[in-house]
Amino acid sequence: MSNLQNTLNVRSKSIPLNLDKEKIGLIVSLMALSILLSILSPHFLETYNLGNIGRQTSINLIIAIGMTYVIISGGIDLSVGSMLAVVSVVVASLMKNHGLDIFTSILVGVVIGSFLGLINGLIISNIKIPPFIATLGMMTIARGIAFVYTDAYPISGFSSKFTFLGQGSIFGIPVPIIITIIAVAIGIFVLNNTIIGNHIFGLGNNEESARLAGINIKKTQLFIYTFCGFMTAISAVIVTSRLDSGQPNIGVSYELDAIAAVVLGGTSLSGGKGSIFGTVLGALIIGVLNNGMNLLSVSPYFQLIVKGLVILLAVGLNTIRERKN
Amino acid sequence: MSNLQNTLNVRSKSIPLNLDKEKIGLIVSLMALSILLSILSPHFLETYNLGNIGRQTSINLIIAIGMTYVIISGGIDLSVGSMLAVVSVVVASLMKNHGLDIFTSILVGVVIGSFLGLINGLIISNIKIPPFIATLGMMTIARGIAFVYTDAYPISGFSSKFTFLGQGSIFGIPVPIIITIIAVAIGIFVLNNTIIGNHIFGLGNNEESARLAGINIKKTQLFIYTFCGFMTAISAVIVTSRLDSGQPNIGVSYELDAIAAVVLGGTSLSGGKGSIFGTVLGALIIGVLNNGMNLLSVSPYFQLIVKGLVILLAVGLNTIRERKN
Amino acid sequence: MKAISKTFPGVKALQDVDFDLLPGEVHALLGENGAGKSTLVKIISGVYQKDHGEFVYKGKSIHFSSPLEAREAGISTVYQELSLMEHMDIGRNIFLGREGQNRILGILDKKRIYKDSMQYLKKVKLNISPYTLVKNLSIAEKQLVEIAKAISFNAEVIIFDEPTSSLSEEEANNLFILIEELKKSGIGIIYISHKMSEIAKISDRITVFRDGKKIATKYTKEITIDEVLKMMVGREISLMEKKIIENTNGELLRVKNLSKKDSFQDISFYLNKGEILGFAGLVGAGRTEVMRAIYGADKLDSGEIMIDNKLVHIKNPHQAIAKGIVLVPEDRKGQGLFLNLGVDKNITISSLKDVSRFKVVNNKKNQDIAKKTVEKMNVKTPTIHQQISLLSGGNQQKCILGRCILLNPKVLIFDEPTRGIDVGAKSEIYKLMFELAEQGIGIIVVSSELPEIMAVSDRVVVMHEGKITGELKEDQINQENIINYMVGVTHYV
Amino acid sequence: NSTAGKKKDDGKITFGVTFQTLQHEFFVSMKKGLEETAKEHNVEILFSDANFQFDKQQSAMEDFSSQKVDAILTVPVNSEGIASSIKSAKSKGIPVVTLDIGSNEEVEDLYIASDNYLGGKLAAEYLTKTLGITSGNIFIMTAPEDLSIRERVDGFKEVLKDFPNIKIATDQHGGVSRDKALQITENVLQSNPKLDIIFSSNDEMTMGALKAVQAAKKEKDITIIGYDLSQDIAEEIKKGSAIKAVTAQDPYAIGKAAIEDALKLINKEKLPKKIGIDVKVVDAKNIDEVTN
Ligand SMILES: Nc1ncnc2c1ncn2[C@@H]1O[C@H](COP(=O)(O)OP(=O)(O)OP(=O)(O)O)[C@@H](O)[C@H]1O
Ligand SMILES: Nc1ncnc2c1ncn2[C@@H]1O[C@H](COP(=O)(O)OP(=O)(O)OP(=O)(O)O)[C@@H](O)[C@H]1O
Ligand SMILES: [Mg+2]
Ligand SMILES: [Mg+2]
Repeated sequence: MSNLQNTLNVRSKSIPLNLDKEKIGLIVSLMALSILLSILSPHFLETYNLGNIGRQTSINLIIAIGMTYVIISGGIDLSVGSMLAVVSVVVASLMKNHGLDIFTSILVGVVIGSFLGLINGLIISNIKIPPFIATLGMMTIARGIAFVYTDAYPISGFSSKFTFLGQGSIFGIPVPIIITIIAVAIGIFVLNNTIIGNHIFGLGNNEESARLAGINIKKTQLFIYTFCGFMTAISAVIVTSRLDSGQPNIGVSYELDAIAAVVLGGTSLSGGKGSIFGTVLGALIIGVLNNGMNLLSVSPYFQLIVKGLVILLAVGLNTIRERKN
Repeated sequence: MSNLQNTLNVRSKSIPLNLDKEKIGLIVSLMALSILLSILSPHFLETYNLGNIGRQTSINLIIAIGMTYVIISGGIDLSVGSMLAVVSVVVASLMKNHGLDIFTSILVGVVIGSFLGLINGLIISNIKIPPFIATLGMMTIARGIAFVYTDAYPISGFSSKFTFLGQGSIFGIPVPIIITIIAVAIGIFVLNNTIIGNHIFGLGNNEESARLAGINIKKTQLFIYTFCGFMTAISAVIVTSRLDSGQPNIGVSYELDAIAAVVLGGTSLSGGKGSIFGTVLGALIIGVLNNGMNLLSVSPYFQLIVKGLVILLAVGLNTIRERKN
Repeated sequence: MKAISKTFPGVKALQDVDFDLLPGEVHALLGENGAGKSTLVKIISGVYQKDHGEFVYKGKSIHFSSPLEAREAGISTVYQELSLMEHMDIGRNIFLGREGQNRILGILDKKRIYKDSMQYLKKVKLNISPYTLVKNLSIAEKQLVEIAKAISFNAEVIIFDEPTSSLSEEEANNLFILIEELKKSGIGIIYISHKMSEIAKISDRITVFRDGKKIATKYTKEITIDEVLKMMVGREISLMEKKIIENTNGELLRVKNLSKKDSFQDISFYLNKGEILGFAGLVGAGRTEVMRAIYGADKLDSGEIMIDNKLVHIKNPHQAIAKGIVLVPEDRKGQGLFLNLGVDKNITISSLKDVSRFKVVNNKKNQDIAKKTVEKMNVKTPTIHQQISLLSGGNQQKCILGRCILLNPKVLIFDEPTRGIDVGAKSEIYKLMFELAEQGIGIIVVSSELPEIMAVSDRVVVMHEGKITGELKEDQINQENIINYMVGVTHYV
Repeated sequence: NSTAGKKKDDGKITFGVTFQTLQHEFFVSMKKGLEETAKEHNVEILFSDANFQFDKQQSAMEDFSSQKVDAILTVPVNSEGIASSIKSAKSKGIPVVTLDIGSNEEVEDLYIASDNYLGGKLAAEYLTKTLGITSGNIFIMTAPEDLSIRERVDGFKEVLKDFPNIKIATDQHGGVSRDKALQITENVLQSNPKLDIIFSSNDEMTMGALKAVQAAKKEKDITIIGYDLSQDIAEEIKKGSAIKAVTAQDPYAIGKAAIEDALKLINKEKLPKKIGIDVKVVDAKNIDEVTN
């Protein structure tokens, strides 16, 4: 390889955005979709609607960041929706029924979300139950906890300071979008610039080689699932604030949306490779698609069909392209 | 004559009663659970209640038979619940709106179920989309189809001949139980006594070895997913008959129950080993647990927690035991 | 190391082996496949634990319970099998697991990682950006990355287990220069290779293994290659003589101009009935890929395959089997076995059709066939239902052979048929090959063991870097000729 | 004060209750009505949550039959599938009462519910008559797979027929839950900038719609009429938010009536086949008296 190539190589690859063919494909799809929608609906490109897309995507995207870590490591987390519900009702009840201040309530909620994730990690790394089953168990249990805790009543009506997190704007940018940008930045940074991030990739590539290389597998798994719980908790705070209500039945099937975003973004379900940037694109495609279909008043039942086809199409094209190389 | 031999053979050896330690563990759990429940509730052991357990378990178990094939082959099928809904509304509409006779309607329904499964198989074997994503797509699409087809209205009220399938009894044995027994027998026979059954195990053990051993991977995968669709369709007919109604929103999260039964029964999610007999035990444990919690009037929210814990406990004990060997 | 022993299920990999290494020395390990070289090395590097014996390191008796411990004690290893993370870049691979655990917040020092990696890559003369993903590298490049990784530990002992098996001559020479440098800085080196010329060039001492036992340790200068070879092979390869088949009854298989990009080009050869055709070549010469392509396991770019003088098109192994071609794959575990299944199912899975009616298997007949095969192949197993993963390698290999023979092949291709198999089993497998040849089956044997090739072949084709460099018959078949072709020298025949 | 039902050997009367869901405030209130009234009458209740799964409900009813409960009270997952379960329970001699949603074959012994169609009409009449809004663009948020919701929407649209100046801008599935409704309303507001009215057919969707309207700062421009009262909605009506009125059912009253009438039923008292529980429109004027 020539020197020039070397330098180019170094330059292009050191940026985490790593614009490989796959990502370019996704960006093109996203743009094509957007152009189509802006032709079909005059409202699509309005600033306010872009804010809508951002707000609506943020909840899925923040969860999907944690899910990206999980999937890169070769695992899966089905429990995010239920964990989200637990955090939602706990934060709501602390503020509303126990009179705690906003900050402490959120803090406790985030700690609880991370703790539930930690338990996932413990079950997976210590008892060695496969992630699918471990988090399936947690999915059921956490949902039960959310209902038992609230006796199925939503807990609503918070101070405007709290609802600002989900509904407010700073310099015209909706707060959920700002939080999402921070979460994405953290997600990218930790995955690409820290030791643990490096170990997550190693673990997902080959658990046995990772062990030979001296990586602490247990610690890494604990981190991954705790992080996923943490991100889910952040998302839960935003949902709770947006709805102005802590809801025990929120989050059902959120895991599927998150997984879809991650996989659309080019992260392989068999682990070892993937990127947060891809997940951002994946979540945006899903978000734009949902928004667009609402704008166009597509029947909700038909929306299901379109959504399924888009997932198959995107992943299918990707698979075919990969096989050709 | 060789037929006779075959039959004898089936009886003597290949019957799954291959009672390894794992199965014995499951049988003991099932019995312990039953004894506990019969002490706690005087109604548990009554014939009628046993019939209830059978009827209630049948729907999950029949799907779980197909799911066992899928999981042994190293795959997963998330779309069973949605496929069930499509078959349910198609059968209902053929009888009710198009005036077809029962037999033809059921036949068409079963063909459609198998066809949806075949599509899963085609996507997985030809486009090589991982089963999780392929069937996730199908899950969304088929649900959409069920809603679009019926415009979300349930279709109800069939002839008593049809409802006999789900509600009737022959010699005091509920018809769904009889159908389930036949399905289990077929499931065991095909898996243990046919070429394709052997190939399924081979595929699940090592796809590359299987290919080099001359196994037609594509054909095998097509069979597996079609078979899963077929079993789901049978289950759909029973549900439709039991409810006397074709319902577009039935079957949500059935895939999780089926997977739980299969995994509880000792079939490994990583493929290559497992048995229908284990799945029967797994489904029965779930069925007995649900029935028992109803009888004991455990709070519905708390039931979720118990169910999650039981899954974790059963799989966890298994994993720990396996690691010790 | 004193009196080291190690037993695996069915194999005595090492028996009472003594071994020592001095600082600044290159100590070569020699021996046939399965002699126990890698096992010894893996005990030293903490991957395996010894059964018996004593391990003294820097004057102290020591025991490593993990590779990590060995590495921290200053022993670094290039394993025979590559262990890189395919989807990660070179720099991250080199520093995986020791990115600098003490840094605050655990932030990666990327600058250091890539700068240092660049340095190590330079040392192995690999001029590639450390940001390149490993999956985009060729096998040789991957091997060089493994070597760069091994030297990056600043170890006192470095072990190379067949580091040049997939390197070109130039790349190998670079490695030798590097080894010379390491030696000068006082590092002790254990070097395993099957290539005599290398050993003669770089080693100070040689230890020869045979069947898990140490034969001798000698100074390289005081011994000739011929003497070493004698020690390695040792025993007379007293195999049953193959009966010469009078008339080989004409041609069975002919391939013309087979090519596959980046793997092999213009491969043409033929195979007669009852003939055993050896395929020799260095590891990576492309023999396996040729055979896989003929078998339909990989796609061909161009070329023709003829069976019984008829052109055939084979798209997958299923069709190959139907046409009478059967392959015994080289990677037993990865491509041959069904580890969770029993001996019986492993044997019969390809030929269930023969005992089936309407796709329903007559399980009794099937068991009988499995039982007969087990007897015929002399597989040592308690019952035919025994899970195959519990059998020794040789017995596993016999099961796969049994499976292939049940398919009644016309052409049987063995790829490394005796890899990791003990001596007794080896000669049984040779015996079987001869029997099959006598029945008129055409056999191709791909092997990296020269003695094996020489012992069984009627004719030998030699490959080098994806091309056929020569063909040897009858009395032309000798070590010198084969080695010459193997390294790419083309002679007049 | 009534010991009328005493007849079993153990002296305790047991009812089995199956809900289509207990993950919804409306039914939780109904459950409260059932529990508190049952306590008064010394009746034991076994609860089951079908979580919208038809066969789960069927299983629960079968299990109640096994336990020989004195009556089964059920909120059907929907009116179509329930008939076979009711027939099967009745064949074992157990009376069945349906709550909120009836069986389409009318096989139950007693049906206690509020009239959804009427409720929809009342909501529309409040909009057009009380508020006097007779023109504008309306977004109707529905969920057609749910029969009672469909009846509400049908009733509402029936009244709108007389007001051609009220144009249905869009008629969309609200996703049933608050978060989905919020998202959908945000998008609908986007594609219909001149929206004036929203009719939402259940309480959670009403709250979701409100949050979207608030976020879009259109609280002054849009009138929301909802169906079903919840604590959250009561707060909003009191506050004078965009939710001007909702048709309120009284789930607690349904629960209370269910226990009382079921006791009458097993004592073989004569009862009509259907008992209607009042629905009424609740707005800022009468909200305090309703919630107390
Ligand atoms: N993990 C294992 N389990 C069982 N048997 C093993 C294992 N590893 C090695 N063996 C066996 O031990 C013997 C010695 O193997 P080893 O890998 O040390 O040979 P080697 O001299 O390195 O051969 P090669 O030249 O092929 O690398 C062989 O018979 C092999 O099959
Ligand atoms: N897994 C792989 N990935 C990429 N390249 C490979 C791989 N395996 C082999 N190759 C390359 O393909 C070429 C031929 O390898 P092949 O395995 O066919 O050689 P061989 O002569 O059979 O050697 P061996 O003794 O290792 O079987 C070599 O250049 C090698 O580097
Ligand atoms: Mg070796
Ligand atoms: Mg090879």
